[in-house]
Amino acid sequence: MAEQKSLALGFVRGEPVVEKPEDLYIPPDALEVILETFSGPMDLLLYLIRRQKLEMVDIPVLTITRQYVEYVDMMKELKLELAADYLVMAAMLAEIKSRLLLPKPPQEDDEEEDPRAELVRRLQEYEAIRHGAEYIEQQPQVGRDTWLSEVATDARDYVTIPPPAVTLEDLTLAFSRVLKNVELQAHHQIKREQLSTRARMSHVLELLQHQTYISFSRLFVRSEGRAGAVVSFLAILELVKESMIELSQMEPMSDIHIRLKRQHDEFDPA
Amino acid sequence: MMNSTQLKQLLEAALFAHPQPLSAEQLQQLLLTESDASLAAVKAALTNLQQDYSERGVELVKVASGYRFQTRAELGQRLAGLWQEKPPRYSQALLETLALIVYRQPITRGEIEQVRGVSVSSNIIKTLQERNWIKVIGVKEVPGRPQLYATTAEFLDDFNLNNLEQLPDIDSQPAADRTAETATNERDTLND
Amino acid sequence: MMNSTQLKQLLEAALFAHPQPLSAEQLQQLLLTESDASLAAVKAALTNLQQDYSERGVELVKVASGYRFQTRAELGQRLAGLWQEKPPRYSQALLETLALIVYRQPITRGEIEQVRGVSVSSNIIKTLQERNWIKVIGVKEVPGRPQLYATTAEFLDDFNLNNLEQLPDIDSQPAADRTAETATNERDTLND
Repeated sequence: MAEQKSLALGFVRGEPVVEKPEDLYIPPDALEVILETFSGPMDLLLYLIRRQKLEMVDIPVLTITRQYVEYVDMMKELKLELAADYLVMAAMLAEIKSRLLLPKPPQEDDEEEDPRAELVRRLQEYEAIRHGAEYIEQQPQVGRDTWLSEVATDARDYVTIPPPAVTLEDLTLAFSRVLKNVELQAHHQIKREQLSTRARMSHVLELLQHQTYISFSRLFVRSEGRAGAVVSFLAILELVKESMIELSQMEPMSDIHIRLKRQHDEFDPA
Repeated sequence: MMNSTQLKQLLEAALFAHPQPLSAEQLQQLLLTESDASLAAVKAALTNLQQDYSERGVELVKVASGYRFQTRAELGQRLAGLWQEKPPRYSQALLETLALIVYRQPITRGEIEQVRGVSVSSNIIKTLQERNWIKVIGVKEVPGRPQLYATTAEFLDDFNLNNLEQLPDIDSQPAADRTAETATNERDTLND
Repeated sequence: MMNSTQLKQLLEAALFAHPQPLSAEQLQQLLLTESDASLAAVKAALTNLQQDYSERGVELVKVASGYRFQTRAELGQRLAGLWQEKPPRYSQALLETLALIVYRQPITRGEIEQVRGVSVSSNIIKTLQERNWIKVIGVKEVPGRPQLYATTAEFLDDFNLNNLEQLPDIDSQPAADRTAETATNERDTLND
């Protein structure tokens, strides 16, 4: 400040206070650029304080307010967009100033807060955040200071996506869902055979994929016992009923043959 | 003039970070001035780097468009684990179709559709066939001669079953008289 | 059991090839079986690798979400020549907003505006969210229920941090009692 060439208007804590900072005498378009570099009223305020090398807690509110208002007026002239936010701060400064200028009423309560305290707190918090922003900015950044390795690899060629796993539970749940659905729409029915019958039906049809006829007796295996015989019998009846197979017998009491039903039957219909 | 360690570090970093291969000429042009290092110095440094990485998990190879780092071929299979995805899940429609084929085989597509009330997409049937869980075991002698689906031995294997009877019996049709009703419907169908 | 050279090669290749950082646990789970190497062996190999790369153009660093190879920060300026695009430069307003979210999280937009004395542009929040540096982690139970912002692991990763504590402290302010003393001075000045 000592080398300031402008006229000192007064002294604050032994320092000359100048009417306008030197950098105010710059062409308006350049000024606009400078003013736009302030990220907000707190930034401007902090700049005004720091420029005079003042301690945060020593804010000469009168001086600072005047300087601040000068800047804001210029911003208004230049129609900078942020003016509204700056006006709020100007009003706050004006309020502090007027409270400071009011004679202090005699009172026992010494605890009354300095009107500047709130402003000081805000400035301190803002300055702390400014430091934080600086620290973040200085951190080595991916894409600016460091780059991640992007090494070619053939590993992806070896990736195989396993087919979805299905559990027995998934299956039974799905079937229960279907059954519930069917019950809701009563006109659809699904037949009531046991799974063993249905499985035997598939088995019979499969056998008939490989041979034209199978003998009826072949479907009754002694080791399966009575239950097995019942299942086979039900399966055959069901297959006949669903017109998937047909039975033929050359003569009474002879073995019955099973074959796939054909649409154009060269046999006599049963 | 850059010393050879600095030059090597710079080239190494560039080749690791750049997604495409870079030739010695490109490296020289993009990263260095004439006074930093000559093209010959760049080439020497690259050879040197190739040696440094001869025994490591990545190697510096020269391909058509330049140099690049790549993972060693022997490691490819193991590294696949990094990109291994969780198996997708099958849709409800697929599971219900499979369940119907399991519990009501042999069954036609039309019958599945009738029970589920919606059409069965060909994709579902295709998926189930590709997994070898179902197969066509014949046709039903009704108009259109639709194919009959049943489960395969592989289905049993995949679900750890010896036979279909081991599946839990789910039959929610309680009343016996419903059978009669069904029979009537069935006869109607047959008469179509 | 893998020998330590094999293990190191595998981890090295994985970390070079994988686009995101990987933790020791992930490396173990994705690449190895229990019989290959223990987690302790993986960690030892990683430390070993960090030493191997301490003098090279790339280094193995540990950030919030795991280990990754990256080019040395000192080479940044020179390497920038590899890319056409200049790295983005962020405005003071964006950096202050980010700093508030970093240092004062969880924080609402209103609280950010309170400290900065200016409204926060939606663009800034959008940019920070698009970079995946911040996220909404809830709402503050005050009238209007404003959203609360916090930083993400990706923020830490992108700024080469393991955790937020690695950033310098901003709250070591001089003693508050100086305010009272100053107040007296100010009044004196005003009386001049």
